[in-house]
Amino acid sequence: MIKNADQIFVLLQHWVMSFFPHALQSLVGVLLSVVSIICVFPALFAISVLLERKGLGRMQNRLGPNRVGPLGILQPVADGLKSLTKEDIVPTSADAVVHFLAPVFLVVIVFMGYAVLPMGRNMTLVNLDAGLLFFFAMGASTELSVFMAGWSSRNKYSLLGAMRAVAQMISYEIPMLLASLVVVMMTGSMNLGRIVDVQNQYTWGLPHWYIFTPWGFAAFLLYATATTAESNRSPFDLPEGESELVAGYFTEYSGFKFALFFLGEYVGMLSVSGLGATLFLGGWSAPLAILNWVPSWIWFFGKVMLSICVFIWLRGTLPRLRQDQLMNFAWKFVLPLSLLNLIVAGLWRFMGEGLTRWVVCSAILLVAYVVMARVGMRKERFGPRSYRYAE
Amino acid sequence: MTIVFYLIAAITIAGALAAMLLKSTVHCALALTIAFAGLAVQFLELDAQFAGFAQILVYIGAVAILVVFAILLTRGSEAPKGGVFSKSWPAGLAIAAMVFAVLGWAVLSSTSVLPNETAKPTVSVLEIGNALMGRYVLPLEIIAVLLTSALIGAVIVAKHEKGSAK
Amino acid sequence: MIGHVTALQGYLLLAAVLFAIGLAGALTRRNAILVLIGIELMLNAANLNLIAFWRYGPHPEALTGMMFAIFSIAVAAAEAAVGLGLVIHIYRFTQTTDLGQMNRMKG
Amino acid sequence: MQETISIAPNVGSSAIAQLLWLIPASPVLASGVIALLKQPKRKTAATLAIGSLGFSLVLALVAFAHVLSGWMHGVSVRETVNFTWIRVGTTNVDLGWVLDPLSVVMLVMVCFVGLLIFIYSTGYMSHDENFTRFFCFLSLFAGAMLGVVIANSLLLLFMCWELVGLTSYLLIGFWYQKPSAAAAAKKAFLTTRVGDIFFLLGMVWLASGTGTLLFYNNGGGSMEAGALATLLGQHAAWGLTAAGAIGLLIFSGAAGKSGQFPLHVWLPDAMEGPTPVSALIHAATMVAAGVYLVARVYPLMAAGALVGGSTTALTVITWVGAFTAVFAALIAVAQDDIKRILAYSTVSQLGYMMAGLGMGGVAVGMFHLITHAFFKALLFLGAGSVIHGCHDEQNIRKMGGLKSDMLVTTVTYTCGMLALCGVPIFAGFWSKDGILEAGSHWSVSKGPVALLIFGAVLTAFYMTRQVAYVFSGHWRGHKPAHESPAVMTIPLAILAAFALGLGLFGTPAWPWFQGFLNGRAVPVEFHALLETNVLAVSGVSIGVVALGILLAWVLYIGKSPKPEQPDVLEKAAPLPWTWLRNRLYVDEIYGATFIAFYAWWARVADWLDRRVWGGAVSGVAIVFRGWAQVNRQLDTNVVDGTFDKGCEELSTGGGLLSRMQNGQVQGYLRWLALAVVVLAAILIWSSRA
Repeated sequence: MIKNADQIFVLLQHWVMSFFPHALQSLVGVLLSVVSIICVFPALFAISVLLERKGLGRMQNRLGPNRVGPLGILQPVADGLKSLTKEDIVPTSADAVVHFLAPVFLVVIVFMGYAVLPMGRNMTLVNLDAGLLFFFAMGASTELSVFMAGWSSRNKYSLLGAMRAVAQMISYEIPMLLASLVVVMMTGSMNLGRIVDVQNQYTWGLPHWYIFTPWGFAAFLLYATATTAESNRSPFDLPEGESELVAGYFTEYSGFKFALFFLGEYVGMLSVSGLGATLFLGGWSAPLAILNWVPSWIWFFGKVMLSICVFIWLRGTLPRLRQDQLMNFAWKFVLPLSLLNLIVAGLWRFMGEGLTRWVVCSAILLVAYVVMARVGMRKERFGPRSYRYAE
Repeated sequence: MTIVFYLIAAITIAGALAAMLLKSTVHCALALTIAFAGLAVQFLELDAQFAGFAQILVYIGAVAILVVFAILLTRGSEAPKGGVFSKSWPAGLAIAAMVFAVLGWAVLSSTSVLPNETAKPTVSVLEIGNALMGRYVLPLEIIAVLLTSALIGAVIVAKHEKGSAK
Repeated sequence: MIGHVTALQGYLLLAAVLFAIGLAGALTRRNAILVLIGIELMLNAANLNLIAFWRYGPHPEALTGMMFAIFSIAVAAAEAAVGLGLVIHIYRFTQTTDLGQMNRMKG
Repeated sequence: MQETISIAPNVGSSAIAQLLWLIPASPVLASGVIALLKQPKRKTAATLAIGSLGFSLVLALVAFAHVLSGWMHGVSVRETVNFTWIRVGTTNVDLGWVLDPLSVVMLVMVCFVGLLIFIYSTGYMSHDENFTRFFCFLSLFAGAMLGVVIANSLLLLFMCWELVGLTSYLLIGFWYQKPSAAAAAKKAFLTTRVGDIFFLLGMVWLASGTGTLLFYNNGGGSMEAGALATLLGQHAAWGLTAAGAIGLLIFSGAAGKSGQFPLHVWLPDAMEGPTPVSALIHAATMVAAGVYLVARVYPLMAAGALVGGSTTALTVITWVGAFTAVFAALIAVAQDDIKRILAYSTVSQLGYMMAGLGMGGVAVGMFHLITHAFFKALLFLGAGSVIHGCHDEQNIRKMGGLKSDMLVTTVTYTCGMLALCGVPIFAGFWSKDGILEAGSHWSVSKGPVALLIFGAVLTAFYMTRQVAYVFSGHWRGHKPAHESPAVMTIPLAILAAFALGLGLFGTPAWPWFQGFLNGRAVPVEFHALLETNVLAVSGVSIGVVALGILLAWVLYIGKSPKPEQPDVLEKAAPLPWTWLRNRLYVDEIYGATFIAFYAWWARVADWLDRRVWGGAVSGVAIVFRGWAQVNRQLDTNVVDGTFDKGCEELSTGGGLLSRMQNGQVQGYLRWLALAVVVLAAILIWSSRA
């Protein structure tokens, strides 16, 4: 019974495929899963938007949207309708083709990222051998669409915003890769399904999630910071800094294209947190051995919503970083730590079982963290402000 | 010759031609990314997954962005004063045509030599890892050194001198 | 004519076309960056050749073609970075990226 | 390459043999030292010369004693000391000296006579200003002559032979201020040179034939049996064997030096030199060298002769000798100059010696040579003191009646004259008798003996004529003569004694000299004198001499006719007298033939040289100048022209190329692509199936 609940979607898929001639069956199967992804994740998008506005409100001692539907639950539907009906203004001097293509390109690329994520037990759309590499390839392409958006609107602010966003995304891409690389190194394969299977073992009832290892925990933290920056969220949301750059690279967008950008951003956030879950939180594996009866996909979506809440929480609490602080933080703190983490993972691998490697690795990481924080960051904090005027 | 190959080939060639012929340099850069993407798909067609994803990651992710940055930094995006093409473009074109003719001739005339169809090789990332760390460890180290030096070199070349005007 | 061509020859021809286009661009465009783009295209054509020969070659398991392609991608990236850095530097001095004017190195 | 002289003394050569080389060396050394002296150093020069020759005489006597003692013990001593002079390629040129009866006799004779003449010439040359130079040449001559005597190698002999020739030239031409003396010296030197050429040919032939020039070399020498056998094997021209031919060639060298028939012309003219020179060179020693040479080479000539028989070489020598004897004697009869008569007499006596050698062998010839040396030296020195006395008057028709003023000279001179004519008991008689006796036994023909007998008559006749002119009658000169000082008369006396006593050593009764030379023991047997043949020959010779003296006595003694009056014989036979007076026109004949030919040939050579060679050379010069001209033309416009044009082409080409480097990157790329295309096309095209 439990097994059926777990494999409910797979069975559904096979049931539908059975109606079609053999030749088409594989095609139909793939189409079905694609359609399901395209439906599920925008729904999650709506929920997370709502959650964010309600959460932020709560954090700021205010109610948040409660006019539409009971407790404001239908607010996302209202937003969606609004963006659809709003007039789509394209600046005359803008480069029409590129202007139109930018959001489309962004959304397509982001959705393609989901092909490799294992949503549940054997519920991955395409079980690629180099799945992680595919995911990062897609991640890398999003910067280009951001640039296209910023440049095509021929608006100085949007261009500046785009430049900043691209620079930020490139800078944090490397730490993200290196953090995930640690996991690949330990499991020995880039196949996400394989990574989840390795984590899906239990000793004394506790799962083998990578987050419970020193290098895993450090990698998860680095991954978290990198991904928040990667999706221009919260402390790193300089490109959309309303106060200076109006709305960053999508200022000249309005109507549905603006909604698309919004959708792209949130779906990107979801996919990134989904990857984080698979790499460090054991994907669809249950937190405790005894909870195994619960269907796997529930665990996956639960972990995703949990990380979304963390994103929202971060947005509510942390102040926005300055551009140079942001870059220094990336190149002089996160990157070295992730490199060190690689070495520590190597050490962990070749030191035999037992407590010693726990102590040694965690000691190294803690010492490095303290030293880097104290030494690296001090002179950055309160230096005199230096102004450079635009020519 | 599968239909997919023709389709993708057409897209890649279109992208490449656009990259070379468009007036606006940024459009050229974007067309270039299309050509890169087409190539990546061709790699996947040839069952070289790792190479395909690497192509996307490196070229579309990094090189395209780099090109675009270079264009913006050198104000290439504004309309260029003189003509887009150099004065002696027919000569260049003729030579390119000749090169293509020679290459085409070589390919077509060597039907006997080339190997025939072979089974689809299944390549796992593990094998690639072993190969990289085993047989090709020296090239890997050299590439590492090369990339670092290129990195440092590019930075030195492109950074503002401290006192210089702009 | 295309009909009886083998799969490998198809890819080789495609690579030849791309190479020719890249070369044409490199030879005719005035803007230095576009010349670099042409060169990138030519390098990619070469990569395609490598992978094609690897795929249809006698020993695919030896991975030589693929390795070569990967290494050449890395090298091309480094080359692009340095090339563009140079162009930016030249621009800073001569305020132009037009190749016609960059002839101070003439003999 | 440092030349090493390795002395290879024969086993058992005695001490004196080792030191034999000192005999010629000391006079030569003396002449060297004298040459360095200044002219006024007369006394030292004289003492040095006489001292060195004295020392040589002592050594010669020791050597003589050594050989004599050897001979007494029945051993014919022959000790040779040979050494390698130089090494030419692989062949060694050996020299060496020999000590045997022949050489030791000559050594003693030359040293003794030389010494006497040296002493005599100190007096004779006392008032001459080139005194030291004279003595330097004299001792050099003595050294060379001694070298000839002891030489064991034909080459060493030839070297000393040439040195003797040189010194004779120097001494004849001693008073070089007189043109006639200089001409006479030159004539002497040249005619002996003609002889020497044949001598050289013979020597070279001998060397190539036998491989060595040493006479005696423990069996290996050229005069020993082995070499002679090889030479006999080879046949030369006109039926002569190689040995015979070589012998004749060497004889012609000797003929040149000893004044035999064709080459005798220089000897009478050589009287231009001072009298001691004539005495030493043209009486005793140098002329004797030729005879000694023939004696030394006698085995070569006699090779192949049957017992008692004769080879063609010996017959030739005999005939030449005999003819010269008569020929010279005839001319001597018609001469007026005291020294010229003696000169011709020497030529005639040398003819006798050659004939003696030819017919009788070495001993006969040598005995006559030794005796002749003494009395001819005596005669010349006597003539010298006469000339000295008569204040350098040489024409006998202007002298006369000197027996009252120069008693010692007269007595010694008549002794010499009697010895020369062959009056019994005197030396001349025994030696000449030996020759005639040998001649009578001569198997080939009786002709030479007849000639020699007729010659003996003539000799006796002209000698008594001379004595009559000089000593009998009354003094026809314008200043009264005076006797020569003691230093000149003493050597005369000594020589006179020898002229008397020397004959005894060779008489048929006790032929010691012949035995000594041939290495035979000689018992004393008086009955030998009485042998029919010997008796007959001595009887004939006594008769002949008496006939000659009687004739001359009758014609000339006491008459001392006026100088301008024609000679008695001239009145009797004017035509032959003028022939004989003019020396049978031999000089004129030579003048007409050789000298004329030589002058003509000189003109031809000159013409050839100027026209033919000169023309060729100037022709070549012209050709070269023309070639140089062509070269210059070629160089200026062809070579330079092309070179300059070539440079222009190059620079224009360079210009083209540099235009290609115009800094346009795409230009380079275009060329690059083009090159790639071309290369690829070639590659594909060439490698198509």
